Amino acid sequence: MDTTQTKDIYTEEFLINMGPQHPSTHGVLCLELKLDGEFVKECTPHIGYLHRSMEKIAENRTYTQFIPYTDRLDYVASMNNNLGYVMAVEKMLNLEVSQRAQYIRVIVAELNRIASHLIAVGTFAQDLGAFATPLFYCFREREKILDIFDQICGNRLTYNYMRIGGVQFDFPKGIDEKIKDFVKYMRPKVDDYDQLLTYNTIFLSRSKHIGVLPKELAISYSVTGPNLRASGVKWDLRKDEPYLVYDKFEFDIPVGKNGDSWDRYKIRIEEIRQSLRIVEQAIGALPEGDPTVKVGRIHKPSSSGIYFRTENPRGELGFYIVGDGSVCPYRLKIRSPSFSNLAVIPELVKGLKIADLVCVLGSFDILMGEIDR
Amino acid sequence: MAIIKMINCAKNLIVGVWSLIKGLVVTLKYFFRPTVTLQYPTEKQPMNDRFRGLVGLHPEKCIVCYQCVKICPTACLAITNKQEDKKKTLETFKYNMELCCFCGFCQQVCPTGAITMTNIYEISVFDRKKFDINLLNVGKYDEWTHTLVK
Amino acid sequence: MRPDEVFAVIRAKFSEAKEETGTNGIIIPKESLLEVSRYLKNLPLAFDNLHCITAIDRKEKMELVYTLYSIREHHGVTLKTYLTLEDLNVASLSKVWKSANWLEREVYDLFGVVFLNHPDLRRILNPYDWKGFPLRKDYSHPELIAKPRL
Amino acid sequence: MLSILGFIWMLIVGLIVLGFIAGSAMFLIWMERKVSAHIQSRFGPMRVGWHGVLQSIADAVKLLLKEDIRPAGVDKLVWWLAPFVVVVPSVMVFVVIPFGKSLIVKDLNVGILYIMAVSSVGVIGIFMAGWGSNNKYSLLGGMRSAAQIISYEIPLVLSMIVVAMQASSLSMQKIVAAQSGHWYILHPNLTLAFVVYLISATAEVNRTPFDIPEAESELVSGFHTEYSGMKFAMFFIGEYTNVFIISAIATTLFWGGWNGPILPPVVWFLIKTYGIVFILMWARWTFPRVRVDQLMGFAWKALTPISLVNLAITGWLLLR
Repeated sequence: MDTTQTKDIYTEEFLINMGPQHPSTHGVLCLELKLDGEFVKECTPHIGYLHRSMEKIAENRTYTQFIPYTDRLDYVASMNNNLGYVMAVEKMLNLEVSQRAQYIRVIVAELNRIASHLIAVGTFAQDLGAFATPLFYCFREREKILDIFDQICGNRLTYNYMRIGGVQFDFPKGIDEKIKDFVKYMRPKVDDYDQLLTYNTIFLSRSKHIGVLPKELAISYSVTGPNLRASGVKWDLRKDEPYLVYDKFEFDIPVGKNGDSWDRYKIRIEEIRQSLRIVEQAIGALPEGDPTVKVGRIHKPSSSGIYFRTENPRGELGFYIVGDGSVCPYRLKIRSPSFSNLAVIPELVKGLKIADLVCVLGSFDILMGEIDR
Repeated sequence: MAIIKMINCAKNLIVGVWSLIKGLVVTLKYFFRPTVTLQYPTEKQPMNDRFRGLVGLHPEKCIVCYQCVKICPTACLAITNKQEDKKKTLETFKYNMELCCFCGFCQQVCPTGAITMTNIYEISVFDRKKFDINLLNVGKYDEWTHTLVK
Repeated sequence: MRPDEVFAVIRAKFSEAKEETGTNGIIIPKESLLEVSRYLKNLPLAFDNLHCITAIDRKEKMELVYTLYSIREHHGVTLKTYLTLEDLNVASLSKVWKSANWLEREVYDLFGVVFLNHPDLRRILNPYDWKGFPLRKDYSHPELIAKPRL
Repeated sequence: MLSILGFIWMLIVGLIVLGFIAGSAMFLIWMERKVSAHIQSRFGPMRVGWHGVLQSIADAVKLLLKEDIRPAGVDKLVWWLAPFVVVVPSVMVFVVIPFGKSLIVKDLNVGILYIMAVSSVGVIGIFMAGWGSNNKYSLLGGMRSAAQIISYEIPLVLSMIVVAMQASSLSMQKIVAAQSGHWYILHPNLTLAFVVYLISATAEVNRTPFDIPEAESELVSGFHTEYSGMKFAMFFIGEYTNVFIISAIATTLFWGGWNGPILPPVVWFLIKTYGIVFILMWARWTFPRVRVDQLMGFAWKALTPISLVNLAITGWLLLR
């Protein structure tokens, strides 16, 4: 420790534990900070407080039984987790999925992406001290999405909707009208966020040029999702390795310039707009058919290892599954996006102030549920 | 140079103040809009058909096929049966609600529709033992339903 | 580039690389892993993104799987290495790709594979004083609760 | 004889004001909760009394009955004294606030000077709380608060001096009387002074966007993290009394005080004050928080020069 000692008065760095109980660490993350006054000298994350040994659990569950567990990974984007998992298993089984099921999957995944980004935007504003108001606005809009999901699959947070080979339920009557109404309702709200936050001068001065993540560093740390795109890399699995029916829709990939906190925030706002576009197109082109499958089917895939990744709201969610021909996976590895995104933070926050640390952490939108698994 | 700097400074100031005013306008707009929340315990959201609350049972429909027990990811259901001249009948049906993750698999897999998901979701009690539920008991959910607002 | 073209390029440089039958995996002996990954990082293959590291306990040996992608060239490859259970040491790739740091820590934590020259090899998901490596097939813990009936 | 009567009158008004302080703090807490709730499309407190007006009383009773937790290792005297040091100065400022023509505890002839002197004692209480709590977050909060309040004192004082120059008096009643014709807010230079005053006063009472000593999302409520029960309530009362005071001073200095047609003076005074309180609350629930260095930079690089220039201009206008 660097101590300058003059007789008996001396200064020293100041060790502080930020978390596991802290309002802006987004869950049970512990950051061990070494501070010099307000400046962060060193930041060591300690994770694992929410470790539920998902990967070990998976080895003792059938392929179908593991679907509800994926809900609990990234619990604000359960649909996307379900989707990533069932698509990985389908890839192992070489299963064909009906067109209607694919469209339904796209619609619910994009709606959930909006819901997830709304939380990201709201909590980021909260971290910057815009106390509760943007958060409540975001939750108000998210509530509409949750209502839609509640009607579709019967739950508001842990949906358990996707099934291997399809989805559990077809859309109930009248839900497409409701989704169309939501798209109409949501567009002006995003403009409201722009007015309230995006170009607010205090917000700009707090988040511009804070925590700049250069392109090379982002790729080297395997940062994915909106955080990577904010650094100026045009990379989106929905475009670059299209799965489901994403290649049939028209949408743009928003790309940032500087890779600072503001860019990461702005990318999310833009992605909400793009997701609304996708939902609108998909609901218009929804084909007829039967998307449902029976839940009781036993799958016994065998593979020496298959890796499948999807574009989650927080980045690329990958499942590496090894099957030995029994009803349970032999090994299931979850590559969670937030895990890699968090790994870069200690490098970014060196020399910033505590307030900036909170800003950077908020802009990365990490979620402990999928980091600790 | 200094003049340009000053003009820029003033411009930034005006743009900044204008952006703050825009934010204030947004919040004032919602100040006069009607509220969107519910007064929870007295007002409640209507539940829809697919809602997954506590597990319910129609014992007369059960054919003791054990499918629900097999599919349950958390092993919260347990059945025992009686063998009476080649016909199985239900003896006990235990439901450990503490483990239940409300995934709805048991309802979806049931061939006769004996298992249902009820609308009960306010499920806090002071005693853990109350989470061990005998599904054959008729008054099993009185703990949670007697306070419900109809 | 297609996976077979990627393999051809690697094969031309490293004769010890073998293609795994049925998958796109490339098996590399653990001694040349660091060298191969340094080569892969740069042009012409430009695998700039180490996406995922995982281990699989094959009971008699440990399989390490590195999933690499190239954002620049839009292709991917899977590297595999086999370790014997007696000698669970392998060179760390954290100097090549920074993402390897935490991913290797995770593999160490759950499987006990020691990565040589790793800057900070501590447990990451389990508590720092945890005993044993939970994802190995022979791991057992007294507090593990009953599995569901399959 | 006359002086005894005057003293009794002062006592009565003082008691009224003291009752008013408690009432107004509670009302302000309720008002803040309602304003924030409606801005955020919620209801806010609805259960205790009509639209929850009695909610603050219920909360006060709850806080009174709560266990007073003292964390280990606190500096006992400093920790214990801090809430009182925060509350007492803000109560003392009420002495010179004119609610009506004769509804003032004591019209000191150095009114403004008295306000400036007394109100800045509060920062010592906040710093004591931060220091005494034996908590690193609280210490950071206390440090920030000391730096912030001392910096914002300067533009605050400079903008108040402008009013004193215009009215050529330091007495609050005389300032109000000087505005009986036209309120000072109508003068452009005093409008500028009002804006500077409002910004620095917001910083002075640690409200968003300048709430860095509390900084919920960074420092976990900063200096009052470790306080519970009635001590916490004291901080709360102190904070809301301060909010009322800065609005009341703004009303007195810039908006003509209790002057106004038809309605009685007290009503006019309260309407104006609560109007300014509403603006403060509105801003609080809209803006993000600024960072500590931006905050200091804003005080020294923007507000202080502006108020100095304003002071010079006012002097020139008066001597012209």
